[in-house]
Amino acid sequence: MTIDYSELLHAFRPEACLVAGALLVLGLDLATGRGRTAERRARNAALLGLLALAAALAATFAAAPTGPVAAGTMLLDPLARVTRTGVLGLALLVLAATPGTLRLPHAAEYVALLLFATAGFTLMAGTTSLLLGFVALELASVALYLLAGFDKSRPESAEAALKYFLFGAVAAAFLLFGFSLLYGLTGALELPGIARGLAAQPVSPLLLVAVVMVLVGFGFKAAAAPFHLWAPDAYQGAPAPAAALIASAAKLAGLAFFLRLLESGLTAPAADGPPAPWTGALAVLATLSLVVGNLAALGQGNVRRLLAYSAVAHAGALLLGVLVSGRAGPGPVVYYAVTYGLATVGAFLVLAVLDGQGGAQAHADLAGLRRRSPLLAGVLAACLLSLAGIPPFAGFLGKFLVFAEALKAGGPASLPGAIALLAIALSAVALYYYLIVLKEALVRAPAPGAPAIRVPAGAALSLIATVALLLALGLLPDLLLRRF
Amino acid sequence: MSPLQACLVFSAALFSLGLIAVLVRSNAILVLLGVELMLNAANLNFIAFWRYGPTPAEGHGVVFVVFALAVAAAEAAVGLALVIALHRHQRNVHLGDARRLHG
Amino acid sequence: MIALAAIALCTLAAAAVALALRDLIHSALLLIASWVGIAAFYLWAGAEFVAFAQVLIYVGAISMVVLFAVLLTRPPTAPVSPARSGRAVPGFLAGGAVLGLLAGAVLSSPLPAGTDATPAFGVRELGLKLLVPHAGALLATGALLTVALLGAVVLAAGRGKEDAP
Amino acid sequence: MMHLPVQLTWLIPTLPAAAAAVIAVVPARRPGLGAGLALAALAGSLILAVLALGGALADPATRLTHTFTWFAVGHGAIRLGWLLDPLGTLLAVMVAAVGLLIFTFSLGYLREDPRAKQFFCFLSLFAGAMLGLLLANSLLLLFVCWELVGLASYLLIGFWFQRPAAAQAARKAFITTRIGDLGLLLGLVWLQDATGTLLLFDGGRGVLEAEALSTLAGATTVGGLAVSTAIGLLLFCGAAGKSGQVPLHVWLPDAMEGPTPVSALIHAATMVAAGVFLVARVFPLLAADLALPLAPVHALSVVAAVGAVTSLFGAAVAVAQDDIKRVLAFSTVSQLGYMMLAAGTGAWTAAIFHLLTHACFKALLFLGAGSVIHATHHEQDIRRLGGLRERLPVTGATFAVGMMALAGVPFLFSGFWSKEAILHAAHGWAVSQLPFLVALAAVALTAFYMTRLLAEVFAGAPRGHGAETAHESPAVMTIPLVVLAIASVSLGFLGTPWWPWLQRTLDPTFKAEAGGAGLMAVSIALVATGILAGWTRYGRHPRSDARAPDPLARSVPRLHGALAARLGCDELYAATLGRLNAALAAAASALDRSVWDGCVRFLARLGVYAGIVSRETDEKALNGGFNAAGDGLRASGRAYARTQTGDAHGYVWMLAAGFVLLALGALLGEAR
Repeated sequence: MTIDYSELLHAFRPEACLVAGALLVLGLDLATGRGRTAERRARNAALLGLLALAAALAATFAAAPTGPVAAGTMLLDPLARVTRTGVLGLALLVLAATPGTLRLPHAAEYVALLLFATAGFTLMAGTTSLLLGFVALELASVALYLLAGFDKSRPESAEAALKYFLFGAVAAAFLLFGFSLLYGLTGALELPGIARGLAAQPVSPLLLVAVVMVLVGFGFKAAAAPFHLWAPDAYQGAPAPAAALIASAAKLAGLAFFLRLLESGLTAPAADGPPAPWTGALAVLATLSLVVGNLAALGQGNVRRLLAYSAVAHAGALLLGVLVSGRAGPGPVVYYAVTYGLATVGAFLVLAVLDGQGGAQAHADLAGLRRRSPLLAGVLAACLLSLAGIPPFAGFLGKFLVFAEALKAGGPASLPGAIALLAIALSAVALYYYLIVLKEALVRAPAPGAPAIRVPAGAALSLIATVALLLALGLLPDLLLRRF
Repeated sequence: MSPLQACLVFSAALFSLGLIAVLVRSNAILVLLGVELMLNAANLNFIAFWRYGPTPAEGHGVVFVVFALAVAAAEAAVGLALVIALHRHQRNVHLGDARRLHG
Repeated sequence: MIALAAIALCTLAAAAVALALRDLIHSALLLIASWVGIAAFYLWAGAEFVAFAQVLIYVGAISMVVLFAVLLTRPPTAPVSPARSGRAVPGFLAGGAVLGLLAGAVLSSPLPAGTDATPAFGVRELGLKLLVPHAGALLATGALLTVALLGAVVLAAGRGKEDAP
Repeated sequence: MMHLPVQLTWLIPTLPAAAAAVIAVVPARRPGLGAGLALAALAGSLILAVLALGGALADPATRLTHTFTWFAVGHGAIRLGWLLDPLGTLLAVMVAAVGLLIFTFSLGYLREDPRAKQFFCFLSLFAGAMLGLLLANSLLLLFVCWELVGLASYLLIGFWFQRPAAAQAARKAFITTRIGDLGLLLGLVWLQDATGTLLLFDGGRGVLEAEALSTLAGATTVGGLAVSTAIGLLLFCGAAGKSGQVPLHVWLPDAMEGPTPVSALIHAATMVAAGVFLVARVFPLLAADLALPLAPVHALSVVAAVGAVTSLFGAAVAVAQDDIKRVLAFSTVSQLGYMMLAAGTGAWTAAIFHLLTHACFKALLFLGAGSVIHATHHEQDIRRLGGLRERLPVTGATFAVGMMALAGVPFLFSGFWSKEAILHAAHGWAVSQLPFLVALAAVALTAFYMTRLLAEVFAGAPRGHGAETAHESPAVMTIPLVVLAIASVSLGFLGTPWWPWLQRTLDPTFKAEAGGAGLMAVSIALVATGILAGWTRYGRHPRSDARAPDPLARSVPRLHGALAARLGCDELYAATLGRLNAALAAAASALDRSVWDGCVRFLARLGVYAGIVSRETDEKALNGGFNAAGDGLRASGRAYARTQTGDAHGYVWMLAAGFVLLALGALLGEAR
């Protein structure tokens, strides 16, 4: 058995760009950084990082979907391509906003970690192997734990990182244990082999335990209740760009990975057999997330925690999308995740800019944002309205697609249909808490003496691009949907 | 109880032991070690399944354990670095004291 | 089977005592014993290379890091024992429930019988596997270790003059 | 004459919407620029709408549609489209024309407001969305515009957000209408599921065409209802919310907290009529169950009943209000009920006729009220006005025209003819005479309260400082009044029984009702009675003192008190839904104390939450403001958030417990 290394390189070209870029960033900083101002070093590192991301994006675009590669550990299909493009784009937006907003030492290391995390995301997007998937997941997670704790001057950052890490590590242990059981039951590590192995045996208790352990890992990545408890603390304590990445790209990549795992690994190939063993548990997670996320968000006076709880609620909708993706294909749920990621990135980047100028935690810190910076207020409004599902922003269509598929799957009386109805009813609640934030930003007068806010050029560009993408995807969803 | 089942019960016990450590101990370093035990338990499973499984020649279990060991090492390093970072701010490593973020 | 029972008992006992002790140094030493027990299990199962790696990584590297961390974070005064909190009972309940669930599932599921003969899987086969089907994972693991090293150094390093606010 | 190609329909709504986007980024220092842009864009839309109307009138029987694929998903595609038919284009012309007049009026009304730029931005957004709603050939596109209209209305009601009442009213309007919209959305999803499309007309495959209608009417669902009835009623929920039908009317009077031009444009002439338009638009769907004699209930009967109740309720409550805008607001509620009544009795053309005339004279009345308020330094209490006839001659004269049109003074005024059409339809309705009798009562009441309003405001002597120092408003405000007054007279002649041009245009199969002279005489007599009664009580001896009690309060104090309190409708909500909520909360706290703390607390919170949601519609939410309900909601959220203790052990414990419960559930589920 041999392997064609040129094919391997072809398959992993985006990751190669990212890793090479990360090493270059570190090397360049080591070689030339001494004696330069911290700001200059940060700008250089960010520029190089942007180049690496752009190269990876170009490589992703250039690669046509070709099917299984790298000895069957990767599958380059439309899902992988769209997800890779999505995570790279989201990382690009986050990194572009970094210079001028995040004033941290060790900027080169920060950029390198961001690139490594993105490499983990792109690997997760296409892997069909438990082994590669686990390593990629850990690569992304470890880099994110570190990014969350990167602000050494604030105790909150360290605490957030430690809690995130602890929860993540326990979830990873559960996931690994689940993987070991799946391996034991089927003797295979690649998803097609696992599916074949499972088709040949009845559903055993051990398989159910393994499936639930996999769902624990998924629930952690997606911040689904009751595995969401880390999210509010991590979102609040982490530096805003890191939180943006955790909430957007990490979620998209995790969605793609677990979607593939559940759909092509843990579902019997027979089309009209009994429902897959994960259906019930996933439905429970989706329902819990919708209720808990929306209710808890209502009580929040802190913008970031509010975004975290709303993330839990959105995780419920995402899980609902996964639940019906067998029938509808991955299009709607990936569209949802991409547009949700965009809106979240926009909201967190607004907070990141504010962090550079006095901080923004409580709702009241946003008071008078419209006067202090119309751009920030406008972007925040667009992103929150998209999260709330108000047309013409893309969030509306994401909700529409997922809920419509769920209702189509069996009418309002079926399980997905009932969850969709619940989600529709709760979206009215969601609107309320988003409007509370918007009221502060758009309507309240600023605190006396609050200065105008200067938005750094990179952040401004990135914010405008985010809103433009939200609008473009909302009005022309075919840009994304026809890739499937 | 077949030997394979014995191995699996052994690993289940180790996994639960690690989990209990995570849940009960308040020193962050011991909590991390509990997580390491949980990862070790999963590795025991891989080896046991490889030993008694249908396709030992493929060596999937062994390969996975090699990677899992590397992952565990990375997690340990990062976890301990985070514990030290927390120690810098609160001068101890009690998880119960890390409650700035809540609600 | 008897060897297995002995290994399991020693490992579990060492781990349990380690996690119950108050003194962290003693805990760390006992944990090393438990990791050695796991390595013994790998030897018993015929996975020599994995046993070797386990000793190298856990006994050689991780335990050192843990010891360092313990020394670095040790409180200046004598260790104060934290008061018994209300966590113990729910913690043991949850852990016991997980154990019961896992063991119950194991005992009630049909499992492949396998053979008594120890399978042969030498270092050469392992190397081939690593290089051929799992080359991608190998590269990713390299990146992961780089990340861990880089991040751990940045985060654990004390605040130099450039970190000062 | 040149006609607008249907492919270019999108220009009509897009022009104002684009203007809104441009105005948003124009610097605030140049308010004139924003206003000019808004006016120019709407004028452009008006011209295009007139061209479109010309095309639609040239051949009313064939509908011009333009359909395009928005995006494809899975095996299907979502298609949207535009539709140019007499119904949509006629209303589009009306919206653009009335909007243009109100934009002009706003130039004067908001001259001193520093945020005028924003105002025009929101108004333009509203106009764009409203035009899109009227011209959409897809219920999905209609829904999108419908929500945007609601958003613009929210922004405009709350425009003077410094006033707490305005902010509360805005939120109340948004949430109440959203309750209705929930029904609309469910109806749309069901419709899409049942027919596979949301296009109205699609060459035989649209939801309003014979094939889909017979499918929908043929299938039955719970309780023996035809699917078409169920969907139709769900759609009607949305219409009832937007058009302020009882019991979802509570938001409309409060919406008068917005600037008066907003009240005129949105809450009198256009947006609130969107519900009536929707009913007219999907009329074939609502009427599809008429062919089923055994159906337990016909959708149209519900529409007619709701409309009848609303028209009587609004008119009765308007009698006892003291705020000039509130009188007009309840009058709007009543007139909207009237239109629904017409649509429910099958005469949707009469409903649209009344919609058009009402838009003109109600906009006129609101702008007249705005002129009064502007001239008297924001005095809205009619007891402190009075004697404005001499001081505001133009406003007074045009207001009187509007009053007579609304009251239905015979022959010359448009309201008379459209009201006649509705009465005829209700009289001819075979199912029940009740709506007809209710409508007759409302006619008399309407004449009565409008006479009262006119007499209190314009007759007698000034009774307050504002009224004493009033001066006529500038020309930019009075000219729109005059134009609207002329329209209020002339529009009526488009639909007289002898020449029902409008009805025939809208519905080529329209047949004029026979034998109306007797009925007309009855209605004229009722109008005369109403005006006479109003005049004897309020006009002949005008009150001399602002604190003097209302004549009606002297003669029938209890009735007057009940009406002034809006018939206790809001209190009723508080007593029922609010008490339910209290019971749920009590149950929740009882459960809280029990052993199953964690799990049960969650369920109980859910119960409290359900109670709070229902309470959103009630009086407590009204007076204590939506803040009270909002605070209740947020308190339950905070209670939940307290489980987020910050303790990392607790988090991991939750993970373990979640795993155990999920796994046990999966095992038990599999064993079963």
